[in-house]
Amino acid sequence: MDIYKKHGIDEKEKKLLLDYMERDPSNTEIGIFSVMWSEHCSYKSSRYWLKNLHTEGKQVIQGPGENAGVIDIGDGQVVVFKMESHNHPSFIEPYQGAATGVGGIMRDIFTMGARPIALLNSIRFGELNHPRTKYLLSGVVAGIGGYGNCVGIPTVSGETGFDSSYNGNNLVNAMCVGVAKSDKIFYSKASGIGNPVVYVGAKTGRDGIHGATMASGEFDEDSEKNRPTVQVGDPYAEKLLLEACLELMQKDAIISIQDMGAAGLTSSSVEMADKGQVGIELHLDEIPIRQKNLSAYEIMLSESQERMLMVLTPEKTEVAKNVFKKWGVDFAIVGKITDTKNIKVIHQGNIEADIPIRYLTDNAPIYERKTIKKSKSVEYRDKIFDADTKEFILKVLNSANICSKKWIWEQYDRTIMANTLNSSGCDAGIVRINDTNKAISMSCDVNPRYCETNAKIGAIQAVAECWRNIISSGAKPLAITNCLNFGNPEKPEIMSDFVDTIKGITEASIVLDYPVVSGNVSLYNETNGSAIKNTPTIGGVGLIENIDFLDDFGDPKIGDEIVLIGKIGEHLACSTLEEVIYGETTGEPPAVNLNLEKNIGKAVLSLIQDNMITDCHDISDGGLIISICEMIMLKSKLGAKISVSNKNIINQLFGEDQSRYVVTVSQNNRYNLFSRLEKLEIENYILGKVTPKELKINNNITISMDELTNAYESLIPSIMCN
Amino acid sequence: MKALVYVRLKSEVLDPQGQAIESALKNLGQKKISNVRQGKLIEMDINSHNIDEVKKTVDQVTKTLLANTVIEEYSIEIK
Amino acid sequence: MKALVYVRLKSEVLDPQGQAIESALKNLGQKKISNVRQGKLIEMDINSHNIDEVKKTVDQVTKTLLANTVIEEYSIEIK
Amino acid sequence: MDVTIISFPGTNCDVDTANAVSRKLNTIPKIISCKEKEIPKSDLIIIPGGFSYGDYLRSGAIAAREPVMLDLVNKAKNGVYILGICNGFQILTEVNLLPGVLLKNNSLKFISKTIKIKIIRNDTFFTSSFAKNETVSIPVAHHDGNFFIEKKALMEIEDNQQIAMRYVDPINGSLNDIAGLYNQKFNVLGLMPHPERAIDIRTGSDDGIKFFESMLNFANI
Ligand SMILES: Nc1ncnc2c1ncn2[C@@H]1O[C@H](COP(=O)(O)OP(=O)(O)O)[C@@H](O)[C@H]1O
Ligand SMILES: [Mg+2]
Repeated sequence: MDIYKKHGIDEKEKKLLLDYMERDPSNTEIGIFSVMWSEHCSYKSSRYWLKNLHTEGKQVIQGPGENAGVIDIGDGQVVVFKMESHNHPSFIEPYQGAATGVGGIMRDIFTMGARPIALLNSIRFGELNHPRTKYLLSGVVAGIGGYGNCVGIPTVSGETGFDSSYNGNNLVNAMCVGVAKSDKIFYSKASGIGNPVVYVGAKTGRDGIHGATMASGEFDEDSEKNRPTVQVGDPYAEKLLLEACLELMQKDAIISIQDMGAAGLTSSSVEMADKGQVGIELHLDEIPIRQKNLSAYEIMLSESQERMLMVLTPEKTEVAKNVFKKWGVDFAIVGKITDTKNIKVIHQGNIEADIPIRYLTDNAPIYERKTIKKSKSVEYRDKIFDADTKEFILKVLNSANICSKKWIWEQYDRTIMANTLNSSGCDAGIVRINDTNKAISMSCDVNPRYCETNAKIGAIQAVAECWRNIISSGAKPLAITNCLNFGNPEKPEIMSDFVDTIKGITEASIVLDYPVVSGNVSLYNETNGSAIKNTPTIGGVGLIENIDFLDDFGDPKIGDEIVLIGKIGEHLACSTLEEVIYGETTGEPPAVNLNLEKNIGKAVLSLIQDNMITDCHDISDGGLIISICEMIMLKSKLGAKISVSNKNIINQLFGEDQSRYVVTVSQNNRYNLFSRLEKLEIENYILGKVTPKELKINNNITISMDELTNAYESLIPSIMCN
Repeated sequence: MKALVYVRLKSEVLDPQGQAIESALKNLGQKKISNVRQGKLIEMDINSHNIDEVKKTVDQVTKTLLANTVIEEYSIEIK
Repeated sequence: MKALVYVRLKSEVLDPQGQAIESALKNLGQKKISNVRQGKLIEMDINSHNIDEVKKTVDQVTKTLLANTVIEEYSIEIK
Repeated sequence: MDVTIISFPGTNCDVDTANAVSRKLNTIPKIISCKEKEIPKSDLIIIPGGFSYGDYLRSGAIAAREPVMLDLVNKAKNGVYILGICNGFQILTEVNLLPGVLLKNNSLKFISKTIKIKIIRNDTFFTSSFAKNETVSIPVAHHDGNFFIEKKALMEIEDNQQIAMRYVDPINGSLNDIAGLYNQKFNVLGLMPHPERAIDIRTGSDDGIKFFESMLNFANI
């Protein structure tokens, strides 16, 4: 096969490359072009659209374009966060694929000078009873835990989904959140002609060569051949690298720093030089290597983990060297910054590559791919009757997407750092900032069922749900990151959904003042031509300025009143109930009225922070009744007695209408609550009371605590522990 | 019969455990030891006297369960 | 020279990994396999041509680091 | 009280432990590296949790061979109080200051959970503030917490009443539900639960404070 084709460079791109170079490129140069022009690094299908995202706001210090986004949380502190996918590697080698995904995103955070304080993840698998799911789920979860637990960062929240569209392509999206001082943020922009370029971290081996091109190509039967391209993670090395980097960052030695992620040394050096509009010269003989006889090609393309590239002030190189020596981490001066605006690679006396950097970045191919709208979803068919309300509740609680994920999160260290304020499966993870009374709240959300049916509504809903989860935890939502997981963008229907997704995220983040500060795109999630459901995962971060109110929140008491904030449920189209009972959905997902979302959210946040309510949970997948079960029965181990009108009871209990919360209020505060809601003109309904045990609906449906708990808790262990 | 399955990381693959052991040995003053790699040794009894059948079985279970050939290689010994 | 160190749990020590493999094999329909035990295999190069010295060194590092003789037993092969 | 915390490459609970000591023992602990040959004069030495050397080979194994260990063993003989938490417990067994070993959890999975622990004796340096057989809630977070020891030795440690605490419900396969263990002289304690993560009710439990109170009481007499 033609060497260009082998590198994923098509005819048109080959012609462009040759036009640029005006000579025959060396193999190393072809390798460099291939990874820099890959979907993974160049974002060639998505870049054109990504620039439309809403990325600004008072709170934003750094939007997309750096290793991670940075937002202001006052008092000279910032939060740094990003989400990234590691889908393909996790399918091939679930443990190592997921582990290195966590390692990679963590490096993006501490590269910027932030100490990681929390990890989250959004993972999706095929059907729970698909033969491969058990293997993939147990490997991925062990890998996520294995890495994060060892480095010592708590994994505080996440989401897990199952759907047949992931049978051949599971998703692993990992998010990391860190905290830094606002005057100690580090960027990747290189500067200072002649300044030393320094390599730190693990030695380079033949790992994952072509990992970036693999992540950009879809799977087929032949993908077995790609197998050795998976890397093994070394969380122990990461921990040492983390501590060494953070220590050096206190010493005014670093001009710029960049982790080596996808496409390793190539993309890190090119990106640093490109941002600074300078050139870079690399002497590969100086690179610490793990195996003998690595070629220039291999060194440039290796994706060995736990490595970083830095530009240092020359006077401080000795200081830096000593810091890394102390931590037992390799340190090598491997090149210098030049004024050529080229990347020049020298190995064993030969010039292996010499390429103008702009050909690899600004002038890389960019496509405005064709879009064709998918045909509309089938019309909603109302077919669910209320005869079996109790059975429906138990079935939904016992379904893969709703059931308890405790089997998963108990494998993640959630309490390390001793600042996790809610450690068991809540809407959002809350982590206190050490030595302060502030806390950060975080959540990951998306509903692929909605997104596949209507990409724009689904994207808006994902942002809104992520906002709601942050609100329910008592925090003010500040900004989001995202991971856009899609199929093949060369298919116009998929590209059209991608474009609509960007529109939806943008619309929602403008209205909610919830800007996008970082993110990642993962395309070609397809096997044998069959694509995953659109999965634009949204990761949100919010701030609690003073955690004192939390002491009296999250703990409903017997006798408290249960109140629905928002409208009465109606919308059963595209719902969980429909999917669980009929195995298919019809109609359109529920639309979000963003202004209403914002007003209700702000009102609920003030109720929580003023201690007017005793607990709060958003209403999403599964509708009102599932929220009540989750909040009162399954979390607080209490009962509830509610009544709803007998007309359309199923719609009221299971409808997935948006912008709604369930809250509990003590008898003392009920008057204040209702008068405040009235003043704000926010719709609300009293549903019933918190009771000692069992769920009672309208006096004719009773479900015992055991039945509920068993339905909720048993599904995943029954599959995984057998 | 008894089968021994040796599972090793492929030589190109990073072996963090081997590395850690090697540097611990260096710290203990063993300067002559290098290239430390850690693998697995899985032993089992198989209720059969047909050596070909046993070989086939063990090879198959190794491929499907004991080793991930993405990063590992293996060898089998029958006793 | 090359040394191979085999580290096994003593037979009276419970081996949950071996058990887990065994039950996974049963689930895969392998009913003839029993007594699965998982051990470690540590390989290393030793820069020396004196086999006695090598044996002594490997034995010593195994006793002091590679095996925990409270629960494990080991054997050594020099190549 | 002089407290020293020993940190190994890969230790990740040293800062949490130091925070707990300074907040609840009212003393700023020294954190020293395992590469030091000598431990400064201390009333209490803590080996914190984490993944020293990545837990590679066996948890605690590589750490137990560090230079600092000679002095630690010496100080233990001389009656200095030594507390090993989680990975610290594993290290103390590897260096033979405590009997037995901590094998992989019988589930073969990492387990992170706040669980009930029963404090068996309340007459030691580490536990005097507890009631006898008091049940407390403390987080555990470990992969290798499955305590194992030969039958005869198990009987011995039971007879000597060296068991410091037990899990109320079995979680990892530990023999006799052992969650914490003393040496024969009761100046060395290893425990799997993390008291340093249980000093603030806002993070789920403050039952760990009693450990620190106990030590403080003892130091004051
Ligand atoms: N969907 C997205 N939304 C916003 N920003 C994005 C998105 N995808 C990528 N980015 C931004 O593009 C840049 C490159 O991303 P990526 O290639 O994932 O970084 P890395 O080199 O760390 O792997 C980052 O600044 C990232 O935040
Ligand atoms: Mg990066």
